[in-house]
Amino acid sequence: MDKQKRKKKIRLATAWLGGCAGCHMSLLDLDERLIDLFEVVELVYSPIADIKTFPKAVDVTLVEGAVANVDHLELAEVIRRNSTIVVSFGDCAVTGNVTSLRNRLKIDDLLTKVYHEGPGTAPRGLEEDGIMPALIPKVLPLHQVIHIDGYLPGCPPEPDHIWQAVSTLLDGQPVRLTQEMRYFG
Amino acid sequence: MNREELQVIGEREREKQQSYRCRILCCASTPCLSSGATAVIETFKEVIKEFDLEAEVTVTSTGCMGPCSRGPLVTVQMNGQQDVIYEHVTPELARDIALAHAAPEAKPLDRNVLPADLPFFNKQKKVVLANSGLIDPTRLESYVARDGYSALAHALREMTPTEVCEEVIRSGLRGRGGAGYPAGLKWDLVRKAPGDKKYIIANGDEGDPGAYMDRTLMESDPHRILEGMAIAGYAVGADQGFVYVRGEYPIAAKRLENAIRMAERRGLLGSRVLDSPFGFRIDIRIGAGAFVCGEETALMASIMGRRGQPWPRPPYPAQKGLWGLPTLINNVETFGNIAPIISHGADWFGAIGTEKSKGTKIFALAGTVETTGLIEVPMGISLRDIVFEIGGGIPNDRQFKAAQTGGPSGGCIPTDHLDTPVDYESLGALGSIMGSGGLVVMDDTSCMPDVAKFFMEFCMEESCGKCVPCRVGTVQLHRILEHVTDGSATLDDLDRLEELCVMMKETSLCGLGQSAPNPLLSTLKYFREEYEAHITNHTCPAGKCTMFGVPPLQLTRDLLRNTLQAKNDTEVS
Amino acid sequence: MSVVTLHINDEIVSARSDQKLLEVIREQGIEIPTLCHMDGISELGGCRLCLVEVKGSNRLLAACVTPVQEGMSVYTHSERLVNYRHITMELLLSERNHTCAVCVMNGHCELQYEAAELGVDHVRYEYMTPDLPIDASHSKFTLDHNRCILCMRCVRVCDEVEGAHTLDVMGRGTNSRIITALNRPWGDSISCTKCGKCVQVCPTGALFEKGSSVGEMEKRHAFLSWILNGRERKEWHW
Amino acid sequence: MATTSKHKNAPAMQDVEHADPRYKQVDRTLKRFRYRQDALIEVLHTAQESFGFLSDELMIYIARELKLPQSWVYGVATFYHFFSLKPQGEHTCVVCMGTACYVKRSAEIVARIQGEYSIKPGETTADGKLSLATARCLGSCGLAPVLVVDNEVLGKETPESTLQKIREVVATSPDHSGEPADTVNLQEQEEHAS
Repeated sequence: MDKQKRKKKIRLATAWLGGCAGCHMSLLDLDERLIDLFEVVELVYSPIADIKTFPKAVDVTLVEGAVANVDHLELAEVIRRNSTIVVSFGDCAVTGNVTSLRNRLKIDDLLTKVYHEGPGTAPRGLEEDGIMPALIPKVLPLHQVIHIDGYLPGCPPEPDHIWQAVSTLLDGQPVRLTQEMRYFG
Repeated sequence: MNREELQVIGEREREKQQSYRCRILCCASTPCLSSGATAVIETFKEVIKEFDLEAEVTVTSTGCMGPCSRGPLVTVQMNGQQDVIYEHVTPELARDIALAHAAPEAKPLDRNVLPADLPFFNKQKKVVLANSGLIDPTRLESYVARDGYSALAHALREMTPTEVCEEVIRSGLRGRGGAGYPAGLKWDLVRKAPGDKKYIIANGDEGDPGAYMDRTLMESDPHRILEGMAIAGYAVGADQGFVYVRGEYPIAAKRLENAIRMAERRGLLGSRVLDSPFGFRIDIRIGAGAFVCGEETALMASIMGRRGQPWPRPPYPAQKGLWGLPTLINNVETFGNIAPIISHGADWFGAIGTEKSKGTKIFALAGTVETTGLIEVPMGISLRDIVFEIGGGIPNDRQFKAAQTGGPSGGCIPTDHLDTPVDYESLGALGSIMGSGGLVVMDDTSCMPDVAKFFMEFCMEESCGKCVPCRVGTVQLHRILEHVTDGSATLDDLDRLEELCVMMKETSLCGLGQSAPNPLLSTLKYFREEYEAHITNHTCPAGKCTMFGVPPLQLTRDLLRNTLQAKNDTEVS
Repeated sequence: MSVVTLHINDEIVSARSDQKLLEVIREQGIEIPTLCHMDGISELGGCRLCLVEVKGSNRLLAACVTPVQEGMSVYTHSERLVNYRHITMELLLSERNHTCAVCVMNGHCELQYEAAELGVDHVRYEYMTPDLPIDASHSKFTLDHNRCILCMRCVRVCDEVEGAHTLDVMGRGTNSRIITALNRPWGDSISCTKCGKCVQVCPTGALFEKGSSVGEMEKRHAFLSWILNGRERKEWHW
Repeated sequence: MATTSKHKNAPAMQDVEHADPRYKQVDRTLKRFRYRQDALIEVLHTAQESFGFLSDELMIYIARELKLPQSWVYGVATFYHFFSLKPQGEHTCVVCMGTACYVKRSAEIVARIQGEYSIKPGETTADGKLSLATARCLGSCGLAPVLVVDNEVLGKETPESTLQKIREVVATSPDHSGEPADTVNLQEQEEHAS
């Protein structure tokens, strides 16, 4: 990255839908490279920053996790509207992965099992109160909901792969991964 | 039995027929049986007995006469008079018919008579079905009386195997199973294949929904197929044949079995055919309900008692077929053409049809058309003639929309191309195929994406599962079509649909997968605006599909809105 | 055995006349993906990944089953082929539940490898997510239908090399499933010799040894050529 | 082979096969084809005709007689639509879903039956009274839409007429002496006709 040439910092966002946050952990594992990164980017939205609403005019957004409920659906749309480049970040966003393992179950059965039969039983009606966002019938990979510009598979993607993808993106190139970098899982 | 004895049998049978003043022929193939032909035949027999007409009037159960939707059908032949065909015959009517024709001054009834100049009959040319509806398929003599087995006798005595092959090549006969490979070339390949054990297979596994030509042929004139197979056996040097009959056709199987038994008893099949050194046996194999077994390698797997999965070609069956031995496999209709070709010569046959598609083709005309049934037409006839002349047009004042040929492997042909001549090349150019001969006419109440979905579902359920493009491709295509017909698809889906279709056509292992996208591609080509109406306007122009009106994701968003509303309400209260 | 010459990607190559195209292509160091093919067992021709273009033939041919011919001209990586392989891989991934992250074969899986090799970084088709069982009744091995790609290697090796024919496939189309005996639990099978050949040849995590966890299962194919060579040369007859 | 039946997992076959005369019909077909393995489909046809469906015991028996692996027999039996591994209901209704019938809206007939009896095609009602099936063209396209209720072929049907017919048929008590007097089997019709 050619830091000197850039006048304005690139507006970067990361979002967290239906996933385990592992991809964000992997992002943090960039370690000292994070310092290089933040010399050229400004983090405008992220689960690791305390910003409540998704801002406008974002250059690049990395989205972790699959679309599992109506909140995700709404956020995904906002992200698409407000970002120039959206990257599916990690296997859950790319394939549905572990999040989508519930696709074989009926939602009602699932909620009953989790909230009413397990330890720490929640009061019946919790999910109907509208406190919990409604689950969509099937967990979807992100590209089946919004248009995606790049894919970064891996569970989680290795920090090196993230670095590779992010640095090419910041150079204005499309995400292009070598064979060993595009493994699922 | 030798050739002379054969002629004597034929002569005697003809004399016997002439001795009756009145011959009543009743159609006893499946469609007429299911509309009550049995009771009609019984009535005729009763009346004859009641009025002591045994010496003058005879009743015969025959094969198909053609216009099945008008069944049960009855033909009355009187010496020196034109045949009269009655439609929708009930037992009551049968009684009247018998009495009217048996009377000394016989006069046909004025009810339920099909006019002799009906375009349904005039526009047809019967070669393969020449005997259908005129002979009793359960009696060998009936077939012999119409020169049956004379072609076999001729071939055995006057021709060498090479000459038989050459005659078939010269006739220009092409496979009637769908692909239209020149039959003679195939025969020659098998003849030249090394080895002294070879097989003949007649493919009667007619799986196309909406097609029943092969069944009718097997039911109406089983000996014709056996004779064709025996000639083929002689030509290629095979001594064993199999007829593979679709499991849904019990009557066809039974009549074939009966025919084989009779032919064997008379020495027309067996170790010495017509007292010649040539020996040929035929066995029947009953299918068990798998469309893919119409594909020749899958069919052979099924004959060998295995899962009906195709295997990659080459090697072709002509080199390595049943049990690894050279095998000639043709459709039953192809075999039905052989005896006339040998009897009348290749030139006679070549004069019928078009330059590249010789002879006639049998079609099962079905769908929304006035007269449905079985027709045999010269190749090159226009679709318009078939639909509007022979079929009598579209009933209920509706509009013609498309003609579907070739079943799940074929395509839909729109109004603009109604004047296309029906031959292998022209149909191929339109993205359809001749196929085995199903022809389903659709009026404007048919929704094309829905029709495409119907065929894709068929292919999905019939895919054997061996190769990936067909096994998964059909499922994915069907899924996308479901989205189209419920209004939740996007225009991107259309591109994906097309791309996947082309990929499946080129990469699938066998004919099923390679042709499965045809109905979809052809409807997409000619009725794209209908697809787009489903996608962009969420409406079905034909009024067939139930639409969500909005994509499911949108629905989910509405759910979200309600949820948010509920959230706000709670906060307020 | 006579020798034939042919062109592969415009290079002149010679081959024995009894060879299949795939073998010759691989001898040239050209990588061509396969999933159902395996040296030592019969060919299936089902995965359609090794399709090649042959000049003069309007159909694409599976290299694993196509015999070489004098003078044939073969192309292995045309744009069309690359695209079709890509789609085939997407179709395979969409058919069942290939969740790599929680698979015993993660990191050693042939399907995963070929997907990466073919540049499949996402699947454009809808995931079918069928509800498939796992048969863990066997004392040593587990059969997880969710990972199965129906390559039939296990069926073929069980029949042709082990000679037990415990495994076969039931149903048809996308509902096909590997079965043991009359679709009964594998552990109840009386014909299974517990040799584990099926497990070792399975390209994915559909068949694995009990006790292996995520990413721990690795498969060894070498035994196959060892057995077959031994049989062919009758090395152990003394 | 004897060891097979001694094994704890295989049912005791010896008793079953001799007690049940229907095995004799299967044996006849086996003999006719000289126990050739490639006669498997023919044998399964006979077995299904005699027993109405292919039970595990029956398939084990056939596998043993033809010296075929059990998985092979099961694979073939499940590949073909004709073979049923479950007993059928007392009454059957087969709706043709061929192109001609589909164009004439046979799908609506299926949907109505599905709604009334809550069974999908290929299923039998919980009380075992009715099995619903669909067929790929019964070859009577001229009479579309066509259905077969207990071997009786009915043409030009509507959802209402079909439901009425089924209600009538299901209401009749099962007649174990054979088919109800008014049903005419196609095969029998054929015999009459010729």
